[in-house]
Amino acid sequence: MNMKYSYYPGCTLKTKAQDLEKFALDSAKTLGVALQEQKEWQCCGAVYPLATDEIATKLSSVRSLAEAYQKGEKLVTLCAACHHVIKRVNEDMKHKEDIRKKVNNYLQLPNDYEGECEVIHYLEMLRDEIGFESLAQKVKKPLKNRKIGAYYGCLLLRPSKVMKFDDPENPSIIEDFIKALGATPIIYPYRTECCGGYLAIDQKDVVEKMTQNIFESASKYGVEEIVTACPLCKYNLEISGFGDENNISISYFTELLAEALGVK
Amino acid sequence: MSVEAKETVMGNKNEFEPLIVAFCCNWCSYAGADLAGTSRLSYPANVKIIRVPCSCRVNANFVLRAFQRGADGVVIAGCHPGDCHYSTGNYYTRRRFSLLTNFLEYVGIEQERFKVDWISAAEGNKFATVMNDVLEKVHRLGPNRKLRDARWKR
Amino acid sequence: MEKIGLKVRARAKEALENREVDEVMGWKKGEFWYDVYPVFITEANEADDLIWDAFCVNNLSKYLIQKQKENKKVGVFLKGCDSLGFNQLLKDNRIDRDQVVIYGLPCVGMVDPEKVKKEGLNKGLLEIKRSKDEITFVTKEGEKKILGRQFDYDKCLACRYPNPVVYDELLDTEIAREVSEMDRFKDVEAIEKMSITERFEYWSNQFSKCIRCNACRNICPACSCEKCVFDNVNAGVSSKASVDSEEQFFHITRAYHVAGRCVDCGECTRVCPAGIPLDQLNHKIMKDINELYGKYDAGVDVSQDAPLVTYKLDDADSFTEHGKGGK
Amino acid sequence: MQRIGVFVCWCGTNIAGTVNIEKVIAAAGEMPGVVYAKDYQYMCSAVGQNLVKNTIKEQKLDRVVIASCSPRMHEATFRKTAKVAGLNPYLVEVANIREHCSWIHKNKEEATKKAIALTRAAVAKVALNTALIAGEIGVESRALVIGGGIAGIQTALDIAEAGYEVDIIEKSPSIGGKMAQIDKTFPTLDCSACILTPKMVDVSTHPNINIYTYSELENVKGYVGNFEVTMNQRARSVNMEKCIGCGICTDKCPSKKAKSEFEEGLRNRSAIYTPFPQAIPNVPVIDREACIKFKTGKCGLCETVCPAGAIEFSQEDTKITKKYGAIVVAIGYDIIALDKFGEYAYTNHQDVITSLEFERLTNAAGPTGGKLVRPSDHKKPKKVVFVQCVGSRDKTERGKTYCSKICCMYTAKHAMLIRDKYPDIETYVFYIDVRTPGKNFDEFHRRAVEEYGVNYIKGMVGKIFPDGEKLQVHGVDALTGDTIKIDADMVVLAAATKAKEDAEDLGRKLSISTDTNNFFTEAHPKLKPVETHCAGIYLAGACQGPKDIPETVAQASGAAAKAIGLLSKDKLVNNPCISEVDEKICSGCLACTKICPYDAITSKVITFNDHGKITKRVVAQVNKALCQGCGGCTVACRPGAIDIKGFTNKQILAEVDALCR
Amino acid sequence: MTRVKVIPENKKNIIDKIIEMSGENIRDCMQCGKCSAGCPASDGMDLLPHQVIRLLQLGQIDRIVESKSIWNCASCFTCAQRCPRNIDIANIMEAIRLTIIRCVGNSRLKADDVPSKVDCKMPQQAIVSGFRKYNK
Repeated sequence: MNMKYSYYPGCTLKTKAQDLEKFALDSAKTLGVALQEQKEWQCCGAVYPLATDEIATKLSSVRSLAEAYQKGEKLVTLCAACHHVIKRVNEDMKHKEDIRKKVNNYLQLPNDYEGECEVIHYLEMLRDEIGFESLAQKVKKPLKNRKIGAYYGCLLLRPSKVMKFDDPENPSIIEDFIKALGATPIIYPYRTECCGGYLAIDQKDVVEKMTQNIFESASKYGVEEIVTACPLCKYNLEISGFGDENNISISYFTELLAEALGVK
Repeated sequence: MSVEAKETVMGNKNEFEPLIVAFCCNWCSYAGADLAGTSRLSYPANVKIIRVPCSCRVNANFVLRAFQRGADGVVIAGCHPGDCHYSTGNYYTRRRFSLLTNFLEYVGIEQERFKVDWISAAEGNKFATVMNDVLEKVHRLGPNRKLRDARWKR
Repeated sequence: MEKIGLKVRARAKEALENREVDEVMGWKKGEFWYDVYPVFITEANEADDLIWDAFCVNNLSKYLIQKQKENKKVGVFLKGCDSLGFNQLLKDNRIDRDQVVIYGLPCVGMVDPEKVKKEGLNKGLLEIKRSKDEITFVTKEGEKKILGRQFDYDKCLACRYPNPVVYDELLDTEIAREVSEMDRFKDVEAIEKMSITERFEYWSNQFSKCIRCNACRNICPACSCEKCVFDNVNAGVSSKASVDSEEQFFHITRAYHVAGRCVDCGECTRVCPAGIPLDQLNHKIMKDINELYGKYDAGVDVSQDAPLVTYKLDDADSFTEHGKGGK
Repeated sequence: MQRIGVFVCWCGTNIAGTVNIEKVIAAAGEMPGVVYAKDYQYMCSAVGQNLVKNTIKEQKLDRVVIASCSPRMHEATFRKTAKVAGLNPYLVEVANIREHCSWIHKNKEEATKKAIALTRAAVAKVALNTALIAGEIGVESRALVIGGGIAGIQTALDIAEAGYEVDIIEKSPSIGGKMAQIDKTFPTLDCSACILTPKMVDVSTHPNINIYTYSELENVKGYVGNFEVTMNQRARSVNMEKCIGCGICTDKCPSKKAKSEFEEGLRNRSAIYTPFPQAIPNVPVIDREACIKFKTGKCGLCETVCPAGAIEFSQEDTKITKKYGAIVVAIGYDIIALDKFGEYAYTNHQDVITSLEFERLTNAAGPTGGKLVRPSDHKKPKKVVFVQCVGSRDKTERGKTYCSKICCMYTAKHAMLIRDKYPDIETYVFYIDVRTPGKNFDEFHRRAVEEYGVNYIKGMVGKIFPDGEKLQVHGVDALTGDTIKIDADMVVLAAATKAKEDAEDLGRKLSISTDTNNFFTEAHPKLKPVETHCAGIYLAGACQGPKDIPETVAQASGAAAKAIGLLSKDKLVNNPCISEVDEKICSGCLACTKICPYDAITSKVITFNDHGKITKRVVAQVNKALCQGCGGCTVACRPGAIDIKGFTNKQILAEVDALCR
Repeated sequence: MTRVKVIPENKKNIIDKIIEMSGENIRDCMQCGKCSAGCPASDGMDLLPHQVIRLLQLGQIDRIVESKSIWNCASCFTCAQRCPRNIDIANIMEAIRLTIIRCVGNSRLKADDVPSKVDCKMPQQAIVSGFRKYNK
C-alpha cells in the first residue's frame, strides 16, 4: 500500500515532544505509509484565533494547506493542537467568504486556496485509511492485558461540528486503537475533560484541580497507563504529580503503537 | 465611464421599478406568502402574486405573457415534491420548468429573471428570502427589454 | 434507386387493382430536376407516374389525418424519418393504424437542391440519379458521377433512423448508418457557448425573419392539433402583429409544445422560407431531456410515455441548487 | 356591460395602516366594468357583509371583488354572502391586500400602488368569471382512525356513538398507545390503566368499531367522502377467531431473549407475546425475527400447547381495501434518541433512564412490580435526580427547538410519587423554567415542592460522571451562581418528544403536509386546529404537536365532531372549479389522461356533422365527480381545449396583464 | 446595591463590539446554566460563564472586566459543544479578553515575566498559547 501524505509536525514535536513524532514516523514506515514532511511549515499558533477579525494569525496554516493541496495529498497532523488549529482554519477557508478573500488577497498564492485540502489526524489516518483491523494484523508484540485509558482532552473532539473527529461526549477511536494493539482499553468518565491547557502558565492551582479529577477517575476504574496525543496535556498530567500517586504512567499513543509494531 | 455617466446609469437604475410576477400554488407557496405576511417579514412591493390551484397549473404561455407585458422577472413557487396537495402535480412542474428554465436561458433570457422554487406553507421566511433574492438579482440586471411587446405601455 | 422506383410502381398498381387500398400516396416528378411533390392516386394506371428518387423528401404521413376523415383505406410509402412522424401521429390518436398500409423504403439520404446550386452543378442539369452514395448528374452535355454525400441534407447526414421503424412491407434491404452520438447536438453546444447577449441577438435576429407562414407547423408531424392555439382567437394567447415579441412567443411556445414529441425529422428547417434553423430549438430541448431524464427518442416506441406526461420520484431539476440538472 | 362592485376592507389598521384606502377606492372606480366601489373597517363582520349584500341588490351588481385579507381565510365567507344576496357565489374574487401587501410593505405609497394593482388583477379576473354550480358527490358513511392510542380510541368512540362505522388501524399488536405504559396521570394522579382500559373495552365491544391491529396503511386514493384505503394486515401467525387468550403459549415459549418494546426494554418478552396483560385484542403475535420456528424450523412448542389450536405459522400478510368518508390521523409521538447526549451517560449506564422507563419502573404491572429500584443492581435509590429539557428547547441538530410541553408536569408527578411512597428518598429536579399552564397544573407542581419537599434547582446538568455505584451529577444553580455536585443513585431524563418516524411517509400517502419537525400541519393554528388542508382528513392528538392527555382527548372529540359533521351529509358539495373539455378543439391526443392524478379524464368517441360529412373523433371527457381542479391537464393540452373553471387560461392571462399595467 | 440601568448608554458600543468580534448573538441565551454546570475551570471563577453572558446582556461590562473568570477560561469548548442555544461562549470569552488586551499596556502576560513561569519540561505550545490569549 503506497499511501503518500503531506505531514505537518508542528514546533513542539521538534523539541519537547520528539518521541511523539519519532515513534509515529517509525510506525508509519512499517505500516507502509509515506509521511512526507512539508518543506516549509511554520508554527500553527497553538490556539485557534476565535475572533472574527483575526486573519494574520491564520496565514501559516493556510500556507501548509495550500502546499499540501497543490501536491494533491491529504495533510496529516500529529499534535492535537496543530490539528485543531489547521482544521478550523481550513473550515474558515471553505465557508467564510470574507476570510477567504482577505487571506487570498494577502498571500497571493499561485492559485487561490478555498479549503479543498483534507486535514486528517494521525489517528484518523489509522482508522479510516489503514483500518484498525489491518493494523491489528500488523501487530508483532500485542500488548497483552495492559490496562490503558485514553485521554482525549479537548482539541481533537470539540467543537464537533468542525472537528468531526468522533462523538464528542462518547468517543471510541483511541479505545479501538488500543484494542487493535492487543491491550485492554478502560473507559473512565474524565477522559474527555480538559487538563487545563495554557492555564499551566498562570493558574497552576486550577490545573492541579483539573488533573486531580482526571487521575482520581482513572485510578478508580483501574487504569494503569494513560495515552494522549497532545504535548501540553501530557505535560500538565505529568507535572501534577498525581500520576505517581495513583501509579499511572502517561505516554504518547505513538509510543504504544511503536512498541506493538516492534519498532520501539 | 466618467463619474457623471456612472451616476446616470446608476440614476435610471434607481428609478427602475422592477416588476416581478409570482405564480404561487394555493396550498403551499400562497400559504407561505400568507405566513410571511402574518410574521410581518418584508420583501419589496414589486412582487405581485397570482394564485393558482397547483404549480402544475402554470402554463409556459403565462410566463412568456408576463415577459411580453414587461415583467422583469417571473417566479413560480410550488410545494416541495412529495408534498403536493394533488399528490403528483409538482412532479410535472419539476420536469416542465426544468426544460423551460434551460430553454429560456438558451434563447437569451438571463437565468436570474426566471426562478422556480419549492416553498412549503411553513416556510414564510424562505418565501421572503427567495423574493428578496430575486429582486436583488433583477435589480442588478436592470429592466428587461427581451421578449417585451413594444406596444405595451406600463 | 430506379430499381426500387419500379417496385414502387408495381406495388401501387397491384394494391389498387386488387382493392387492397382505396388510394395510394407517393411522390411524382415535377417540372424541374429537383421538383418532386406528393400525389394521391386512386386508379391503377396512374401508378406509373410514381417515382422514388433522390428528392422524395416530403413526409407523407401527415396527409393521412385528412384522408382518414374521408375514412378511406390508404397505402403510403414511408422513409425512416417519415415512419417516426407516423408513429407520433399514431401516439396522438390522429390516425387509425388499421386504415393504413405502409410500404417501407430504407433511405440512403435525400439530395439538398441548394447544395447542388451552390456547387454550380445545376446549369443545364436535366436529372439526378443516385445509387447508394454515388450521384449521377445527367446534363445536356452528358453524365457526371460524384461519389460521397456532400450534397445530402444536413438532417440526412445526421440521420439515425434510415430504416422505417414501422411498416407492413419493406421494399428494399435495410441500410446501416453509424452516426456518432457524441456530436449529435454540436449545433446546440455551439450556441450554448455564446454569451447570454450573443444568444439573444442570434435568436431575435432569426425570429425576426419569421413571416408567420406556419409552414413549420403544417409540416410538423408532432404539431397535429385539430385547432392550433395560435389559430384560436379566443384562446387570447397570441396574435400575428408584426412585432418581435409575437414571433418569439410563437417559436418558443411551439418548441415547448413539441418538447418530448419532436422526432427530429428536420422538416421544419427544410421548409422554412426564411431559412430559420428551427431544429436547433428542438435539439436543445432533446439534449436537456436526455441529460435530465434519460435518453428518449420520440416516435420510436408508441407504447412508451413521453417525458412530459410521466415522472420519476427522484427526478433531477435544473432550478434549485441541489437539483442535479444541467445548465 | 358588467356591473362589478369593489369592496375594500380596512381590517382595522391592518390594511389601512399602510394602504391609502381612498386612493384604492378612487382607482377601483375607474377600472373597466366597475360601477361601485366602497370601503369599510371590517368587511368580514356582519355589518360589512350586510353592506355587500345590500349593495349587490341595490346596484344590481353581477360580479363582486373584495380587497381584504387572504382568500384562504374569507373567500368562503364572502361567497356565502353573495349567495344570500342572490349572486352566484363563484362570481366573487378576493384580492389579498393584507398578507401580501399591507403587512409586508412599510412605505405607504408603495403599498397603495401594489394594493391597486392587486385589486385591478382581481377585477380583471372576476370579469371573466362564469357562474358555477357546485356538483354533488356521495359520502361513504364510514370513518378511518389511524392510530390506536388514547386519541384514536376517543375519536373512534365519539364517531361510533354518533352511529357511524369506524375502523381503527394500529401498527402494534394492541391498541392503548403510550398511555397504556403510564402509571399515574397528572394532575389528578388517577391510575392510567383505570381510565384507559374501560375505554379500550368499549372500543372492542362497540358494534360500530372494527379494530385492525398489527396493520399498516399502504396507500390512499380518492378524495373527501370517497377515500379508498389499502391496508396491509401483517401476519400474526395466530388465528384471531380461535384464540381464547389463555396465555399458555406466551409462558411456554422458549425464546425469551427479545426486548419488550412495551416495557421500554427493561424486561424481555417471549417470541410469541401480547404487549401487556390488558391488551386489546388479547391475541398474541409471533415476532418472526425472535421465533426459533421461523428462524431454524425447529420448535413449534406453542402450536402443540395451544388448547384452541389457534397457531398458524403459514399465515400471510393480508391486504384489505375499504372505502371511507373521513380519515382521522392519531398516530401519537415518540421520544428522541439520546445516543447523541453522551454527557448524560444514558447509553453507558443503566441507572440513567428516560421518564418513560421510569413510568414502567413505578408501574405495578411493570418489570419490578412497582417497586422503585435501580435497574443495575435492583437496590433502592437514596437520591434521584430529574433532568428537564433533555433535547427540548435545543437549537442544535441533536435536539428539538420546541418545548415538549408535558415534561414539567410528569416530572413533578414522578417526584411527588417517589416522595409519597418513599419519604426517605431525596429528589432533585434540574430545570430551566417550570411550565405548568393548565388547570390545577401549577397548584400540582407547588404541592410537589411545598408538601412533598422536592428540591427544584434552576439550572441545567453539565455532565454525569458514573463513579462506581454512584452517579456524580454536575449541575449549577443559576440563581445563586454556585456549581453543584450531587452523588445520585438514579437519574431520570425528561427526553424531548418528537413526531413518529413514519409520519412523513404517512403524510405523503395522505398528501397532507408536515412541518419542519414532521408534526402534521393543521389547516389554521387558531381557526382550524383539527383539520388539515386536505378536506376530509382530520388530526387528533400529539401527532399534530406535543400535547398532554387532557388536550389530546379534547382534540380527539373535536376531530370526531368534524368527521361526524362530514359523514352526516349523504351528499357533499364538491369543488366546481374543475376542468371541462371544449370538444370542438380537442384533437384526442389524450395527453391529459396521463397527467391526471385522480384518473378523472377518459376518452370517448363523438360523431358530429363536419360540413355535411358525419365524422367520428376521439375526444377527452372529464368525470366531474373525480376531478379536484389541480389544472395539470390544462398545461398538457397544447390547443387549450381543456380548461379549469375559476382559473381559466384567459383569466390568468388577464391577471398577468392587469398586474403589468 | 444601587439599582442598575439595564443597558447603560456608554456601554452600548463595547457590547456591540464584543458581539461583532465573537460573531455570537448573546440574546439567544436563555440562562439555562449548562455552560457553567459543565465548565471544568469553573472552580476558579468568581463569575460563572452564564453569569458573564447575563451581565453582557445587561451591559454590565465593568463587572466582567474586574472578574477573574475570563482569565480562568481554558478555551476547552465544552460550553460551546453543549450549549442548547448554539452559542459559542468560548468565542465570547475570547472577545472580552481581546477588548482588554488590545488596549495598549493591558497585556496580562509580559514577555519578560515568562522565564519565571516556565520550567524546562513545559512545551513551547503552552507559552505560544499564553501569548496568543493574554498578550496583544
